Parts: sequence; C-alpha cells; structure tokens
Amino acid sequence: MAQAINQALHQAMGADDRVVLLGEDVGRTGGVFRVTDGLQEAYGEARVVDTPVAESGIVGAAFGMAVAGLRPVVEIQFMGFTYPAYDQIVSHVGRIRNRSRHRFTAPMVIRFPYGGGIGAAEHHSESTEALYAHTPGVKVAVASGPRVAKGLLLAAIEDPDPVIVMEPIRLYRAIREEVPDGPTIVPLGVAEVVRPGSDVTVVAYGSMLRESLRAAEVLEGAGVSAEVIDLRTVSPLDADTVIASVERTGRAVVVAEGHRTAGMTAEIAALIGERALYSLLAPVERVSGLDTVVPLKRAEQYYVPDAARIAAAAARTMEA
Amino acid sequence: MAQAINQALHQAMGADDRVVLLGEDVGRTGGVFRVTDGLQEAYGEARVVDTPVAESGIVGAAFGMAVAGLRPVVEIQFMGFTYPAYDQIVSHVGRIRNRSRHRFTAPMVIRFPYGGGIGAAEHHSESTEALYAHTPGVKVAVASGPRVAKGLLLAAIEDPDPVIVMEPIRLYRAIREEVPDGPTIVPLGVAEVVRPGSDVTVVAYGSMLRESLRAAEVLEGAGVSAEVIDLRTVSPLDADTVIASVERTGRAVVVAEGHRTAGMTAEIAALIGERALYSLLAPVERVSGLDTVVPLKRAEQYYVPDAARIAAAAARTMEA
Amino acid sequence: MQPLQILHPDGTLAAAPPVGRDEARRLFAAMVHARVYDRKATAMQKQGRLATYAPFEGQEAAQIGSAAALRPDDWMVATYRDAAAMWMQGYLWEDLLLGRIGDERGGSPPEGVPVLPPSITVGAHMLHAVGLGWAERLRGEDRIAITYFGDGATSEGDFHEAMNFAAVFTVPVVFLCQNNQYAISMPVSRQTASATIAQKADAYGMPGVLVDGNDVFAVLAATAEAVARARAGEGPTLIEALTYRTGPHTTADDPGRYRSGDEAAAWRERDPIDRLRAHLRAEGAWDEAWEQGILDEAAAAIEAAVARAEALEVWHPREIVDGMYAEPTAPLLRQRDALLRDLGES
Amino acid sequence: MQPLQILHPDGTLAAAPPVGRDEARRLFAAMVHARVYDRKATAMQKQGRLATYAPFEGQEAAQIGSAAALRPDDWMVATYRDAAAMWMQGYLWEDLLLGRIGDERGGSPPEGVPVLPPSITVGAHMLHAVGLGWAERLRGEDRIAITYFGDGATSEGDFHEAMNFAAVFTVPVVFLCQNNQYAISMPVSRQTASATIAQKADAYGMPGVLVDGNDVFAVLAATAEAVARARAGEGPTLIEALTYRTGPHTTADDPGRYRSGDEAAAWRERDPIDRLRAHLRAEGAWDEAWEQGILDEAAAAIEAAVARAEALEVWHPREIVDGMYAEPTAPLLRQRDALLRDLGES
Ligand SMILES: Cc1ncc(C[n+]2csc(CCOP(=O)(O)OP(=O)(O)O)c2C)c(N)n1
Ligand SMILES: Cc1ncc(C[n+]2csc(CCOP(=O)(O)OP(=O)(O)O)c2C)c(N)n1
Ligand SMILES: [Mg+2]
Ligand SMILES: [Mg+2]
Repeated sequence: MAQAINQALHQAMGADDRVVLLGEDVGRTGGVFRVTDGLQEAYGEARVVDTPVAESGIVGAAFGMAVAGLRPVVEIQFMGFTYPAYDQIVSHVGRIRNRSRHRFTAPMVIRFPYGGGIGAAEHHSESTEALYAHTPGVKVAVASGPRVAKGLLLAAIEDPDPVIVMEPIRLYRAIREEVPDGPTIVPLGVAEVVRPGSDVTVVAYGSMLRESLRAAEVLEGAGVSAEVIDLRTVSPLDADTVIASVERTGRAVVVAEGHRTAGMTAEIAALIGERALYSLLAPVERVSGLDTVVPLKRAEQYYVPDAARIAAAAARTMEA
Repeated sequence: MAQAINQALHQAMGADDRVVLLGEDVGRTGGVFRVTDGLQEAYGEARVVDTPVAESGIVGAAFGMAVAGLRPVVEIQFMGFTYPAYDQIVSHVGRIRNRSRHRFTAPMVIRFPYGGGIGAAEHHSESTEALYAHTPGVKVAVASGPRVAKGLLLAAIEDPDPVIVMEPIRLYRAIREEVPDGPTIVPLGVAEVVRPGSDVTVVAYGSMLRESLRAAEVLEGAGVSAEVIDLRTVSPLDADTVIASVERTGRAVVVAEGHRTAGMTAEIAALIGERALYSLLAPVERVSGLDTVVPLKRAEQYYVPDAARIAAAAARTMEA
Repeated sequence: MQPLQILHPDGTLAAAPPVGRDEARRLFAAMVHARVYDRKATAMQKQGRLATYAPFEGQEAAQIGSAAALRPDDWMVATYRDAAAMWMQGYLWEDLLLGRIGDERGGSPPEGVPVLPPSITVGAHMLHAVGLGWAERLRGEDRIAITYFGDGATSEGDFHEAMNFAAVFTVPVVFLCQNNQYAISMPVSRQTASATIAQKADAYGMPGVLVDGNDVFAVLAATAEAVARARAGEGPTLIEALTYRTGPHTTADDPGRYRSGDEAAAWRERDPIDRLRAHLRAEGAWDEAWEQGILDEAAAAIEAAVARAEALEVWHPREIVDGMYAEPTAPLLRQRDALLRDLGES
Repeated sequence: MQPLQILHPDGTLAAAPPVGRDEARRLFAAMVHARVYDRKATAMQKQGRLATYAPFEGQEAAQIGSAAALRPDDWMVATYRDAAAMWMQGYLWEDLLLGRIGDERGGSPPEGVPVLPPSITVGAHMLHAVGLGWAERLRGEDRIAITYFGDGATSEGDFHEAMNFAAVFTVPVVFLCQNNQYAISMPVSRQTASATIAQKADAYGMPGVLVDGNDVFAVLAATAEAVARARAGEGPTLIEALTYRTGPHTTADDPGRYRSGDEAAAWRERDPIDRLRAHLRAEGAWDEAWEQGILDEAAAAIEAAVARAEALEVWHPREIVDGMYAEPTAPLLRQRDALLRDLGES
C-alpha cells in the first residue's frame, strides 16, 4: 500500500506543480514508512519540505499555502500526533470557506498512518476518525488497501475542500493488490459494496475491511451470506448504500477499531435505526475498540477487533 | 447559575487547600462571566492564578500540579478555546493513570462555558462534548442549571480522575433556582428523570434540558406524556436509566446541540437501538445541531435546537 | 532596548520622517477616519446593533502606519481589533460591520482584497500568514504577508511555531505585535517575564524591532524596512509596537477592574492622532477646517457602510449548509431538508 | 556563546571539576552501567524481544551528569531516550524494559520514585514538569523538577508555553535540552534558525546555559547551579547540552540516509565515557580491572532486570479496563464483559 500511495503522490506532483508536500522526515528519509520515498529527489526541497517538529505549525502553514492557491499535502507522522494540530483543523482548516462565504478556501490534504496491529508504542495506534468526522468542513477518507488508498488520495488532492486521508499502518506492507498505473480516482462520499451477500450487512472501512472480509468467509462456511461494505469515506458518510443493503439483509454489524462511545459505530448504528428500523430483524451489532487507551503490544489484540469478533457479532444477529 | 458555580468553588477552596484555580482572567476580573468573582480576594494570587493566554500551557501545567497532589480547577474561557489543549487532554490528562497503572493520577477539573444562544462571535458557541466523550480517561459532565452545576462541579473536584465540566453560556444569568447552601454532590455517571412521563422519552442534557422541558409542556397540551431525562454526565453515560425509560415508553427523542455526525445523539440512539430495539414503536428521533459551523448571531436560531423542534420530533414518534 | 521614535509625543521630530508632507497628511486622514469608525461601532454596540465589539482607539498609528508600508497585493492576516489595518488594505467597513452584526458575509471582502477575515482565536492565524508568504515565495512572486497580533498572543504555542517556521524557511512575513499592554485584564508583565517582546525574535534567529507604536512615522519606517527585507528574500522580522488601547477590551469589559485611571490618562497624552496633528500644525500642514472635512467625509462614508450592512437581509435558512463545502454533502442536504421541514418551509 | 567545558576531549582539565575523585568514579561507573543497558536493549530489540527502542549511546554524560545534580525527591519528566537519567533518579531498568516490551506496567516505577513514565509525545511533557515544580512551590516544599527533551522538541508550541509559564511564575524547574544534533533525520540547523538553543532562554527572561554535553563535569556543574537557583526560589533555567546520538533514532531508523560517517566518527572522538576514563586514568583513579568489574556487575544487574521483566505474565484480558479510572465505569464494565464473552472467557 505504501507504494500505491507513493505512486499517487508522484502522479499528483508531476501533473500539478501547485502540489507540495510537508511533514516531519518526509524528504530526506522518505518518511517513517517510506511513503514519500524518492519524492524530494524528484521534485526538490522546495516542494517536498522537511519541517521542524511542530504539527500545529505544519498544518497552520499548509493552510496558509492552500489559501494562497497551492495544494499542500501534509503528512503527520502518526495519527496520535495530529492532536497538537487539532485547533488548526477544527478552527481554521474546516472553517475558512464558511467564514468567508467561499471567498477563501483551503484545498489541502492531511494524511497520516492510523490504527493498531503492529504493537507500536503508545500514541502510535490511534483510530479517532470519529473526532474528525465530527469536525465540520473537512472530509475524512480511510484507505482499506492499495487501490483505494491511491484513488482516495488522488480524489482528495483534487477536491476543492480539505480532506483528511487515513492510512492503516498495518496495511502499508501487508497488502499486495493490482493497482491501475494511471491516475485513478475513488470518489469521496461513495461507499463500495465489496462483497455482496444477503443475510447480514457488515459495514467497515480502513483496517477493518480486511477483517470483515475474513469474517465473511468464516460466515460463508457457516452458511451465512454476509454483504461487506467499505465506507471509504466516513465524512461525508454514504448512508444510502448502507441503508439499501440493510433493507435487503435486515441485519447489520458495524465495525471500527476506534473507541466505542460516540465513535463511528454509533453514527452508523444510529443511521440504520433512523432509516431502516422497520427492516431490522435484530439489533445492530457494534464491533469496536474499547473506551480505553489502545493497549501496548502485549495486550493490543484484546482491543483491536478481528475477524472472529466480527463473525461472532454477525452470528448473534442471525440468532436474534 | 454563575453564582451557584461560584459558591461551589468557594466551598471547595475553603474546605481543601489543595484546590487551586487557573485560567485566563479568572483572578483580577473574576472571569468573563464573573464565575470566579471574589475568589482571588479570598484565597490569594497563589491559589487563583491569572495565566498567560495559552490553553495547552494551562492544562499541561495543571496536569503536572494534579500529579503532584494538588486539585487544580482550570477554566478555559470558551469551549472553542479548549482545542489548543486537546493534545494535553487526550494524550496525557486522560492517560496518566493507565500509562502508570495507577501509580500517577491527575485528579483535576477543566471547566468552561459552551453552546449557543447568545449570538456570540465565532468559536464562542461550540458544543463538541462528543469529542471529549470519545476521549478515554476523562469524564464529561454537563450542567443543566444552578443546582446541577454546583453538584456536578463539587463531585468533579472530589473525583479521583480528571473531569470536564461544561456550563451552558446561556444559562449563566438566565436561570434562577433554589440551590442548597451546603456542599451538595450530584454523582457523576447518574442520569436524572426530571419529569416522568409515559408516551415518549426525551433524553437531553445541559442547555437542551430546559428546551426539552418546555417541549414536554407543549406536548402535554397535545395530550402526549413526555418523560424527560437529564443525562448530567455524557461520559460515563448512564444508559441504564435511558433504556429503562424507553422500555416503558417505546419512543425516544435524543437531543443535543452539538454537531450531528458522531455526536452524542448518535451514541444515545445507538444504545437504544442496541438494548431496547424490541421496545421501540418508532425510530429514535435525533434532534441536534447541524454538521456546520455554528452560525453567527443572525442565523444562529436555525442551528440550535429549541422546544418546537423537540416537540415536533416527539410528535413524529407518536405518529409512527 | 529603546523604542524607535521619530515623532516625540509633543509632535516635534526626533529624526527625519519617512514620508513627505502629503503622505503625512494622508496618514493623518486615515487615522482620523479609522477613529470615526471605531467610535461609531462602539456606539452601535451600545445600541444593540452590533454583537460585541473590540475597539482599537489609541492604536491607530500602529495599524495605519504599518499598513501604509504595504503594497496593495500583500497578504494581511489580522485580528478582531485590527479593523483599521484591514481597511487600509482594502477590506470594507461594511464587511467589518457585518461580521460584528453576526453575519458570515462579513468574512468575504471584495474579490482581490488579500485580507483574511479577522481572526477571533488568539494565536493560530500567525501561521496562516507564514503559509501565505511561503506560497508566494514558492511561486516566485514577491508578495509578502503581514500578520497582526497582540501581546497576549505571544504566549500561545502557535506564535512560537509561526516564528520558527518563518525563520527556518526564510518566509517573507512581517510579525506586527501591537503590545497594547493588556490581554483582557492581564498586563503584559504577567504575560511574559522578558523585558520586551521584540527580543523574542532572537530565539528564532530573526531581527526584532521595538518601536513607539503611537508614532505613526516610526511604525511606518520600521514596517517599511521589514517589508523590504521580506520582499528581498531576506526573511521575517518581528516588530513590537508599544501602544495602548484607550477603551475596554471589548464592549463587554470593564477596564476599571484591572487598570488605573492614571495609567490611562498618561497614555492619552501620547495619543497618536494628537501627536501627528501637533507635528502637522507646526509644519503648517493642518487646519481645523481640513480636519473637520475629514471627519465629515468619514462620517458620511461610515454611515453609508452601516446602511449597506444593515440593509442586508438575513440569509434564508435554506442557505445554512451552503458555506461548508464547494457543494453541500449528502448528510448536509438531509439536515437542511429536516430543518426546513421543522421550520415549515420545505 | 562558547559551551561550558571542564574536561577537554582528551581528558585534560579546562577548569576544576565540580566533584572529587570518588564521585567522579561513581559518575564513570554509572555511565558505563547505562551503556551496558543501552547495548543490551538494542540487542534485545534486534532479537525481537522489545518493540522499538531509542538508544542513547553517546548521551551518557548529558543524562548521568545532570541527574547527578538532583536530590532523590526531585521530580523528573523525561523522554523515550532518557533511560539513563531516569535510572539515576530511581526508575528501574526492568520497568524501562517492560515499557519497551509493550507492557503498561513499565509505566509504574516503584512507589516514591518521583519520575514519570517516559514521554513518547514530543513536547507536551515539559509542561508537566512545570506543573510539578509549581505545585511544590505552592506547598512550600523545596523539591524541584527537571525535564529532559531534545533539539526537535524545542519546535513544539508546548516548549514555548512551558518556558513562558515557568518564567512568569518563577517555577523551580530545570529545562535540560540534549541537543544531539538530530530529530530523526532533521539536523538542528533545519529545526531552528537560531545559532543555539540556549539563547532561546532570553525570550522568556530566563538564563540559558550552553554546555559541552559530553563533558560530564560541565553538565553536572551547570545543572547543579540551575538546581540551586530553582531550589532557592529564583526560577527556571534552560540548559543546552551539546551531544550526539551515536546510533540510530530508533531501531527502526537508518542514519546512513541522512548523516555522514565522518560526522559520526568525529563525534565518537568526543565520547563521554572515553573522556572521563582518560581523566581518571591520568589521575590514577582508573584501571582496567575496575572497569571490568563495573561491566560485569552491570551485565548481571541488567540480565536480572531482563529476566524479571520477561517473566511477568501478560495481564488477563479482564484487566483491560482497569487502568482508565479509579473504578471502571459502567460502559467499560459492559465492554469488558462483551470482550470476555467474545474470547469465550466470561
Ligand atoms: C485561543 C484563544 N484563547 C482565548 C481567547 C479569548 N481571548 C480573546 S482576546 C484575548 C486577549 C488577547 O490579548 P492580546 O493578544 O494582547 O490582544 P488584544 O486583545 O490586547 O488586542 C483572549 C484571551 C481567544 N479568543 N482565543
Ligand atoms: C508530538 C509528536 N510529534 C512527532 C513525534 C514523532 N517523533 C518521535 S521522536 C521525534 C524527533 C524528536 O527529536 P528530538 O526532540 O531532537 O529528540 P531525540 O529523538 O533526538 O532524542 C519525532 C518527530 C512524536 N513522538 N510526538
Ligand atoms: Mg493586548
Ligand atoms: Mg535530537
């Protein structure tokens, strides 16, 4: 997946010289996960900028660049280090268009690795996309694999509004997939039915898509046909695709590795209850992380949802 | 309500000299809303500290004080200015206990005015409690009037863990209510059935409680008996009280003035769907703010939910 | 550090002024004009026609003098208290008023005016100026950026990050701090333990300049130099303009709670308009009729601006979701429809 | 600014050392001991027994010298790279290892050890030290706080806010910056445009001291003075200790991508342990057997620590919610029950 993202950045920078990259260690070393490898050599230090260690500074300065007409793509080293920039994002990046009634805009991308699964140090396994989905004026895309990662990132760079693009850490090196060579777009705000099914709808995104597909296979073995949806963007959220599916299946499991309370599983479950209540044959099952800090390596597996927990939740909806 | 909070602070500071206040303009002027009026005179500049304009600094330093055994009570001038401190809250205040497996703790309070209704400038009408409810390790209480404000604040100061206490701006001067003179506690994590009813459950808190009670009166006029619950804390959320009520009424309206997506109405609606699905006679109605910036004065009324919208939502549940 | 001074408080010259007589008169007219606006806005707030308002009386020289050093296409990112500077750079009084009335359209200056809507949060906006200036440099343009902020804002982490980025990347930006001695109730001595704000520049390897902020010539000279440096690719400068807000922090504030009448009176002696008037009079470049003419013109212009701002109808609730994205998203459209239904407008 | 130096790189003295011979030997032993730990941890990471590890080789003098200036009850707030300093102040090797193994219990030093778990986020923790020191002052205690951070951390807004609060409120805190020349791949020259980090102190009205960070005597002397100032109620000090990390940023990093072998070799000539050894030898206070004894003792102690850390069983999933609050909340208890049900353990 890292390679697909790298390719997208190459294509975007090659095609449009308004695109500039900023981040900690993105240039000389090509980033902690080598996602920006080779870009500084190709496009120079002026366009691929190694910044001081200051996340608010990176986002705030990139915001100014975007207002001035550039297309900055910011890398924050890990999701846990986006928080010092939260004020810039919520108070300015997401607001300048409304504040100026379209006179000024901030077409920029903020991308970062997120989520658990590699036993990283504290702060390196965050999955708090709900926070950004709750933040007006930004869009939030979550990559679930190389093809989607590339397509979402290119869509984000083209978008006239600020877009956050989240990349599951554990997929950087884990997933191989055919990715179209050319510049492909995955539209923002459109979910994808990745695996059709008829008994239960599994709504997932990002790192949880693969687990959900694995769960679907397990379920198939047990005679349960699961439809798996990749949301691809959590804001705006494509409720129509989810609702249409649940209206057919009558059952739903919603999956996200972030914390539970006021997380994305809450929103999706609430939407289903709102718009498909009379189709529901069983309560919507939420499979999520806990309302705890993500545990360190030795106990992380108790926190991050996996295929087994998703399959078990689906099975419960079948029993109800 | 400002007076009740002031009284609580007086009592806490008088009873326990570990309690110190920090914030912008809290001392000499007694704060923008005069909530801390007279406290610096009473307890001195060392315990009622006018700080530089630096929210991360205030929270981060107070956190250190709490770890050292003091009981800091921080005021952030408006909720919109808590964001520069968000990293301190999510990465440290809410985590030190878990990070050190109880060796170090941060018993501290972060209180601030929130919400709309007075036509304030941008950033002065935020209601993003969902963000803090989604943040592990902190508790989040929301005052709905003088008595509850006092009781929650005193409970928060006594709590062994960090507590955020939110105070609706528009109630500072608007509500008069008998408040017990002595130090009364409103326990954290316990909702209150403020008005019993049998047809529909209205779940609210903070600024929306009064609107919900008004809606209940309107509904009563229309022959609908609404039960109104004041959550009082949104984290931890007292789901049992909500579920018990919905199991009786079969209908629910959940109200919050914050943004809709992944907001508190999502969590409460999801909980009801999860635990009371078979009792539901109608979809849960969510009455919330929009996924927009809170509009400025001239259009604010379109954003902030009011009694009419709550009553209309309840009526819809009756029709279903 | 001694503040740069060109005009003594009594209007006599300490050094040669940076501009000729006509330009000096133009500066005087602008300061008077701005003060008329400020007093009008304060009065309107008292009448309930504006929400809160943050008056800048006393700070006219700092704002007008610095803005006068700019080219019309230079970027400006300023605060709620910097209406005079913003107006100098092309923002309209009526748009400034609209914001204070509580209407988002006040955030939209005429197309081509390179001034962002006033920053309400303290601190964050300085980074925006850094980004704006940086973008121009990357494009090979010689537009620069200026950002205005107060003494209180220097305590925010974003001030530090902005200064550091600007210096590390040699960004063409001017940091113009109006040290008006207070951040709401907090005197600058409790904001920082350093003797001056200007000296903070050294921490970033950037020049820092202290100027008498009530001396329009000194402010103009210092800013012009900083602008020239920036435009020449030599990077940022921090300017500390020592000044005083004569009025309250905002119309909701009572300065009597935290500062003495003596202090305010002493600063009134250093009023920037009086000072320039004394100089112009001594030069034979001022007479009462001329000033009255400015006042009348300003009053008329501002009345017209008020009328235009107040005439604007509140937008229809249908428009509530229109500002968030280039196109409203599906969830927003649903929310709008629900709102219109609730309002009986669908 | 010339860095304070007491020991020349060749081990000769530039000035009188701040400690006698026994204490110098104790410092040497501690540095050697710490290096044994560092190499062991690096090796364990390569064997997959630790998650990532951030080696401190080359920085022993900066950490041991500064920590030696503390009283055992002084607070310490340090980073992922400061194991040597933390150990000097009472944190156990086994707890440091546990954290790296990926076990929260590593964040819990023995009761009474006034050292917070290592900070993984860059910047935020300096404010915690300010709060700790401030609290002691409010209580009338003379405990002080010290905080360790790198050159990169000085770019974060929280560095600025911490320095400013400490100076404004005369907090007894020592800011100990180990300028090891890099923040991951970024050289300090791209982190800040100021010539030194020490000079940043002036922006806060605080003394700033530059010391040769590979000179354990200089570091100790400078820190002792700063600690004395703090303890006497005279407020904070910023110390910049010039040093170098000999190894990679963490075990996941390849320094060959961003720095030259020559540079690393030049710094190796300034190795803090070699330098002190040369001095001790010249004084007749060192012999090979003695050093071998230290090495053996350290190896044994650290093997024992490793064994204890690795012997600790993973906690039961039941305990997953136990760390968040004094008592788990109702939602957490429900989540725990659901987890145990899913694990078939309920
Ligand atoms: C981030 C943030 N924190 C707090 C506030 C509240 N506030 C508004 S103005 C102000 C004081 C600012 O002082 P200064 O920077 O000196 O500017 P002045 O008002 O004196 O022009 C404060 C604390 C804010 N607007 N934004
Ligand atoms: C807030 C935050 N941003 C980014 C990171 C990622 N990161 C870890 S260490 C580091 C470099 C820190 O450099 P420095 O302060 O010089 O300390 P050193 O590692 O050299 O000891 C970075 C950027 C982080 N841990 N926290
Ligand atoms: Mg000020
Ligand atoms: Mg470093």
